[in-house]
Amino acid sequence: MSLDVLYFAWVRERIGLPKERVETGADTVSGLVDELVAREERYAAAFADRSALRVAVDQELADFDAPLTGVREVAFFPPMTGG
Amino acid sequence: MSLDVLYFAWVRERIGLPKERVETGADTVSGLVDELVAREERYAAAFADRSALRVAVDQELADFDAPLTGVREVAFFPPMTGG
Amino acid sequence: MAVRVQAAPFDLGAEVTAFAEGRTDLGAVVTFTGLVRADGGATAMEIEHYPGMTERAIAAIADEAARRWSLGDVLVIHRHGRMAPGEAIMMVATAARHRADAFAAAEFLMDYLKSRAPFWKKELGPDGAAWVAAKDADESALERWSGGT
Amino acid sequence: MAVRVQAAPFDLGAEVTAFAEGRTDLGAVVTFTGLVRADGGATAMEIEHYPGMTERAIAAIADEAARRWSLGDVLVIHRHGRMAPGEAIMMVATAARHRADAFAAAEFLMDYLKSRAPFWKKELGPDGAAWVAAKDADESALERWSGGT
Repeated sequence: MSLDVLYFAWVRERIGLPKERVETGADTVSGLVDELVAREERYAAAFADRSALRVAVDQELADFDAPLTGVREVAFFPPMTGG
Repeated sequence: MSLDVLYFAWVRERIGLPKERVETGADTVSGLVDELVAREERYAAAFADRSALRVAVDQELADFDAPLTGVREVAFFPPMTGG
Repeated sequence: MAVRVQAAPFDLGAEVTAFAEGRTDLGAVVTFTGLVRADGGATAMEIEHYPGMTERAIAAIADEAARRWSLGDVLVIHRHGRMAPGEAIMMVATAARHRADAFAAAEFLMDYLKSRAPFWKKELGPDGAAWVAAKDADESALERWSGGT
Repeated sequence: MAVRVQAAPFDLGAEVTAFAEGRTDLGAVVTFTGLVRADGGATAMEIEHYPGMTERAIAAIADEAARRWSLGDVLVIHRHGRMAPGEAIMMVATAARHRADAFAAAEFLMDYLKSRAPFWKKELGPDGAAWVAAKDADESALERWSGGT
């Protein structure tokens, strides 16, 4: 399956792009991260500490063990700092 | 001694005036109230339930047992309802 | 810190805009505005106050708020006289570096203004005029501040 | 209920004036405004957001506030992009019959917007640009709402 992967704030800066189309065989968000980390050092750097990251699946906050079935969009970012 | 006595809200309405100069021999606010109550029915009506009243002595909230020595102004009114 | 007691309406938008204007050390502004409700067909509100004591009592409450929290500025405006449903009765504004201080100070100011500043509300409606009774809830609201911050 | 996410500045005074205008069933309006601080000589703030998710996340937070408290109206405006010290970043406004609901809902909205709406702040200053780190205090602020109201 393929889906859109989005990056925000310093995750976007470390990976060097805001959005990409990803072909994945992963069942969960965690599995997707494992595939990305295996690609290149910049992904490994961005995902080095997963506890420092948040994830949204189809624009809803989710956990790293969320399933990817039917999902169109996954986003990774640091904890939010709005308000 | 003589002092200014002020009435607000329904206390003012029951007594029928906002302010008067009072000659008193009382030592405390309570003593002053006793003197006023003895004067006329409208004072007795206004002070019937002292627990429903608040008092200010020289423009500071006080208790009914506050002394009157050196005091220039005493005010009686119901609980405040500002804001 | 500014305290104003007045019969005239005030321009809420202008007050809020001017408050904390030009300050770059403040991150949080909280305002509270009290409005006249048309409860039970009420047609007007009349507020009596105690000239002389009123400003002093409000200033003492604002000073206490400034002692308890780290505030950049405080504004209190309270009207007296007659006003129509929908009109603003009063406002408080607090500014601070952080939102917790601004919120706590604004709530503290409101709780104390309600039952420690010398204002009395009278509602005018279809059945005549009636003094608004103080609520037990307003008195007990003060208790939460007695343990300090 | 209105939610606006925009790059343009907003007119705080005009927003506050228009909010709850003409309503005679509401006695209490609370507003919070977040301002850019010039901490450590910061010269600008840049806010990134997640278009699409942002409005949805804010609307969900506002809906939850409306479920928990009796509110007459809610407004949330949050900017993104670059802004200078002293400028307003965002505002919330809540209106209710009584002040306790308006205050609680405004604080709830702020606590959730801080750490559940997809915004990220970057401070630009004399030493370059730095992402603002989330505070543990912001996360723990959410806990006070978990026991219901």
